[in-house]
Amino acid sequence: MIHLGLWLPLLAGLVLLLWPGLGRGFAVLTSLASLAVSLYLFAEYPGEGVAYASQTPFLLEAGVYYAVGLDGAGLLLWLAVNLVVLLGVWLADVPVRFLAYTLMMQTGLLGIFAAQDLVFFYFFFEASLIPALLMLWFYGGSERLRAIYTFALFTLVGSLPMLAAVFAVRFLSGAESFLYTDLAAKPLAGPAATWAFLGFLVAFAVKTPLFPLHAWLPSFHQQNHPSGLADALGTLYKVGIFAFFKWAIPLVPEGFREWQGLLLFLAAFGALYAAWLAFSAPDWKTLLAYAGVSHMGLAALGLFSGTPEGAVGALYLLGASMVYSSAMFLFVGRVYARTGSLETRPVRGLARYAPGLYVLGMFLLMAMIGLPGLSGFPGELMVLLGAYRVAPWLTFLAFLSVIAAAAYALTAFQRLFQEAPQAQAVSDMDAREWAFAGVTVGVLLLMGLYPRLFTAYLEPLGRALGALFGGAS
Amino acid sequence: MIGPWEALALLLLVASALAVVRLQNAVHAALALIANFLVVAGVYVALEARFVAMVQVIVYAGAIVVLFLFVIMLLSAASANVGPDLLPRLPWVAALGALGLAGLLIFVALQFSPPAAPGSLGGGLPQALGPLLYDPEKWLFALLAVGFLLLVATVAAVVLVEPERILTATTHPAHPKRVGPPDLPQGEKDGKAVVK
Amino acid sequence: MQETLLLPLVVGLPLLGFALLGLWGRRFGEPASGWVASLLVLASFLLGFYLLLQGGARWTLAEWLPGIPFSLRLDNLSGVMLMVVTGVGFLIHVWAIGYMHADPGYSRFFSYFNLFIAAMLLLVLGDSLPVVFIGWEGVGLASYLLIGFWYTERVNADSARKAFIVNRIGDLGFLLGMGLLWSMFGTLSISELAHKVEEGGYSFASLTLAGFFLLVGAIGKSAQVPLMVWLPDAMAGPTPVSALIHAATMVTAGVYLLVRHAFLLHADPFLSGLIVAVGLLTAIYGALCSLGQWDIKRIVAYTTLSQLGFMFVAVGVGAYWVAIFHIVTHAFFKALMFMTSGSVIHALGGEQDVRRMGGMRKYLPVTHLHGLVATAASGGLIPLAGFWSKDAILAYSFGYGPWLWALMVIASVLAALYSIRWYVLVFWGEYRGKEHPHESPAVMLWPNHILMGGAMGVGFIGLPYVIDYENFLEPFLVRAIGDFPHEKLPVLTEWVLIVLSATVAVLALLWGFRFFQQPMPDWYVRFQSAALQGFYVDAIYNALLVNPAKVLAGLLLGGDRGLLAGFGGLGGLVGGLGNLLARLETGALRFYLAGLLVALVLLLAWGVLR
Amino acid sequence: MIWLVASAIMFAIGAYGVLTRRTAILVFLSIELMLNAAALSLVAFSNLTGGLDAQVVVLFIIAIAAAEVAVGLGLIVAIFRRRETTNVDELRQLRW
Repeated sequence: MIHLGLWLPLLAGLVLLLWPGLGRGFAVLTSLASLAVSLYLFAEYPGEGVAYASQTPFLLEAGVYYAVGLDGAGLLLWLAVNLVVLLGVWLADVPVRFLAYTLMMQTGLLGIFAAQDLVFFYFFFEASLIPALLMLWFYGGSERLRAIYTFALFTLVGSLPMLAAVFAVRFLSGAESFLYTDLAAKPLAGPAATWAFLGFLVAFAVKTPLFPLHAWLPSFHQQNHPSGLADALGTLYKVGIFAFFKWAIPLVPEGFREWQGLLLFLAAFGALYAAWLAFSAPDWKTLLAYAGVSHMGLAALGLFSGTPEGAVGALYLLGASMVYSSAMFLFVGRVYARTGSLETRPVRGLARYAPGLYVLGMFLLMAMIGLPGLSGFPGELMVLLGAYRVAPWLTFLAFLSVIAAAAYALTAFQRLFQEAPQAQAVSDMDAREWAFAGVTVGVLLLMGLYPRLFTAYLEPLGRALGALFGGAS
Repeated sequence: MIGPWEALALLLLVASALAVVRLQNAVHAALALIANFLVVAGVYVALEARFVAMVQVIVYAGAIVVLFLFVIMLLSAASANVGPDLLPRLPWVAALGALGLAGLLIFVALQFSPPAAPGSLGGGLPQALGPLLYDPEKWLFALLAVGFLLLVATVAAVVLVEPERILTATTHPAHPKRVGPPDLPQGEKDGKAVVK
Repeated sequence: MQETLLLPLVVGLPLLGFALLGLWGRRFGEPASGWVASLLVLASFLLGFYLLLQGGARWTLAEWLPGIPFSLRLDNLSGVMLMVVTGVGFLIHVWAIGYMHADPGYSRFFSYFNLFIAAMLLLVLGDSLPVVFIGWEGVGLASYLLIGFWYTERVNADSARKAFIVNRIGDLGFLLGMGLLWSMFGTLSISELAHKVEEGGYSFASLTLAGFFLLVGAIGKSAQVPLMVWLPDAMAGPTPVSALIHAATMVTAGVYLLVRHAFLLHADPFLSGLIVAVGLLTAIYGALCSLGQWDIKRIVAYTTLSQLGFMFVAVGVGAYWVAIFHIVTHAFFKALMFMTSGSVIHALGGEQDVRRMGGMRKYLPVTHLHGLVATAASGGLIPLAGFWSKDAILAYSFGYGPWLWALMVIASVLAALYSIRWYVLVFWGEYRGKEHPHESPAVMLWPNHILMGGAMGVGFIGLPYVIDYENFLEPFLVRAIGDFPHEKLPVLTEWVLIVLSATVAVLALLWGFRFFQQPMPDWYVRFQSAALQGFYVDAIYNALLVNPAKVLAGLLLGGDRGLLAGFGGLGGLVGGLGNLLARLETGALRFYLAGLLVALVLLLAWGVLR
Repeated sequence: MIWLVASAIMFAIGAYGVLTRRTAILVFLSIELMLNAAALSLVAFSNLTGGLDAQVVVLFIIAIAAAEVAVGLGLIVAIFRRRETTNVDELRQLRW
């Protein structure tokens, strides 16, 4: 079942590339199927540990296995990815080939969360880049070349040290294979640990994105297709938190301890910095890009605190932000379809014409700035509780961003929807958008009001991480 | 240990070599090269390499340098230093480098200690070289390869000098006859580009 | 106290109203959606009252977040608040049915209104700090939505945004307080915290800090100095909003939060002193500002500020039940005052400037009666509700220190003055406007009748002990807050204080009644122009904080692009090196050969000389 | 031994020629000189050690030199036809 869930999107993507005539309906159907699979896996999950594990030797001599399986975090993120892809495929007005790339990238993302072998993780981590680059290349804006360079360079420059680290954790620690279980059994120690962690750090910080390696993100989002689908996938691709949590920290705990202070500071500072800066963002995509950096800064703060609450909060915030940020990107894509521009400055006053859109935007925005009761809050709270125990001052610094978040989000929102309309009348949501809105708002509320549904599965993971660091409850 | 003949040969060698690189008239330089080669051939004889000496005279002095002379005449390039000199300070570098190189090589050469009892060379006669040259265990395949190389070189020389004629001669008669500049691909000439 | 699912239902009913009206409000239309909303609040009130009679209730969802339950608790303290919120809330809902008549956003308004009630109930009933926080930010959201209800006007949208952002500063305090308490005690359940604080075994300084963080939160929500700037602007919302949210309920949430956490505060002289200082400053600042306003709603808004300051002082001096008492009386008379203003605005077709009012006692006799009672209660006329709660605060202040009592008397004199100023400007003199005033419909008058009754009579639930009439409220609340004993003032002192404060109030009211009917003297005009601007606090904040922050945001954006350019610079370094090396590629054959020769010599030399 | 020295001197003179001559033909001529110097050293070694293999190699050198001259001169002629010059300083299109 897990193999089906993992490879089905890729297969569907290839089919769609070969027979574009199948169209959007086909893509939606396969996404639905993927989501159904992941829901099934979620329902059947035993509650703890890696489930649905399966491993086959791939390069036995080198100790590489095709090994997949899902733990609580993987499941949560699988759900998020499948949901967002479904929403995106359903909503975004893009060519069929774009949809095919989307589906192909979906497999890469799912693979990142399911891989139980470090080499395969690396494979999926890098493979997801290809569709992302293709989307930017074929459907990007007029200055996409620069964005592509920046994106590819940041990613690839990050990847090479990571590859070195991948080999280091296997061969310098004397582990039997690249399997997670083998590697985690023998954490790397000594000076090598510092450097190996640095290798992971560079790659994962780019993908978190962690200040100051977030610099590729704004141009990436600005130049991507205005439908927001590529941006949504880019948001899903921000797997740094997960990668730190699943691989870097357990495999090289000693190296992590070396870097912890710096990482906490970068995370906290980045959270505030990006939120502050988002206030003067010239367009919505830039704004959302910085907002994402800010949220990931908070999540990173929680994770790097090394406390169980912090880790649970970070993962939850990651999953939640995948949904709300992606939905937000798709949402502004719909705004773009109506107004033809995404600049924040001119006052548009759309609320009068499109009250439905206004309400949806309000929900998304409030989830984004962490309003309690919506999906952003539980994660932020847990992050706060965890981080405060370790670094109260940095927590204070980071959480100043909740004020800044209110400022940037509401200011931009006011210009877009409120005040006297200065733009032409636009239509309100159509049936397709209503369906999107219904599902999105439902998920936001569910994640906000009953987080237990997911945190129950994250808790054991958080405790395990806490135990790694001397286990304060 | 240096006899008079040897001293003379050495003197001639160096003088003719210098003449090769310094004479302003290219024809004179080529002639100096012939002289140099002939002296070398003489040295070969003295060093018990008679077959090689003979080949040196026939092929090198006789054929190759004559070819040079022929080309010099063909291109009317007798005067040596025509056209711009972009690197006026290079001769100094070259002189210093050459001096250094010579010094080092001589230094190395003088450190060479020959074996006490050298084997017999058989006077370097074909009888001695033949078995080596045609021995499949030794040089036979190299010989064949060099033969092939010569063949290719001949073809290459012809193609380089007369590319168009070769093309015309080897094109199958069924194709339309080539006209126009040779470096345009066929399709473009016959196709739309010409219509315009 | 029983576990019961009825308790979440108390919160759920208004929430249901929010969902119903939000989704299908237009189908309900007017006035059905107004009545649906009102009746749901009434149902909530009745259900809450029933549960309170049962002796309270609780409801817990054990594992909501890891280690954090989702728990609600209805005890006497939250019960009183529940009664106020739903009771007064219901009346204001009904009143709004008339006031919002023919507004294009009629059903949207009631949907937001119900959302507010639900969030406020969650805030009041929550027994776990995150749950309280849900309500805490929920009321902030509702307030944001309602202030910006007529969002097509830029001013309204700006005010709403300002309110939300300033509130967020307080929320940050709340959040950090949760972080600190969690790191100290490992729990965020309020009842558990109370036990753990009693047990001891923690650093006292940390506890002070935790209290301080919560205080910051309370200051933000209750618009105390220095975060008071949002409340006057919040008057941009429709008048029912001002009455319900920005007078009767939401702004008192900060006070409620502090009272709820009395166990953190009562033993800490630093925090108590701070709270007293904040409250006193706010009481006087609000009163002075109110005396300079011309907009009828801003006048009342500043009076609210001042009254909230009184409540903070009560908390600071340790008179927790008195603070709640004042919340109750204030809810009645301030809601009445706002709705009277609203009725006047309604009668004048939206006019809000008191300079174009006056003489309303002839045109709107019933509303005039309401206004008179509201003024008297607010001004502290014995024996109306406002007098008893304010007198209790004064008495406790005397226990804290006679100097505080003296300052509070000044504040209450100012309170009497601003109340009478409002009354005089609106109802006396000659009518200065052009609209033809008309009395409000019954649906707006009846809620005011009831509130008027409350403003007159509700004071009798908490009479001072020297009066031989049972004080119902104090023992009732102390059961929930915890008993923090005070020395009771001697009977004689108490009587003297009562008489003094009653006399002072009457004198101030009388003097003000005459003073504000005459033309203003020069010194008052000068004072007024400063007070009108709120003593320039907004301008100072803008110059010192807001604008630099905005400019910095722009600079940071430029800096961030520079960051990318910096990374580009790293790439450029490589490129530059490449360019430098590429210049070696001259294409000149002899140049290359010279290199070859030099290299050959060097290599040979290295080999030979090694 | 003396012939090794002679070979070294000739090789250096040839190198000097390669660098100083600007006409392609004369550069080529100097290269021939260097080749010859190398051949001379081989023959000298053969004499010193008494092995015939070195002489065989000299034969190959001569043969290959012939091939090289054929192609090289062909190139020079072709270049001259197109560019009207054989000055190596003017022929510098192979650059960045």
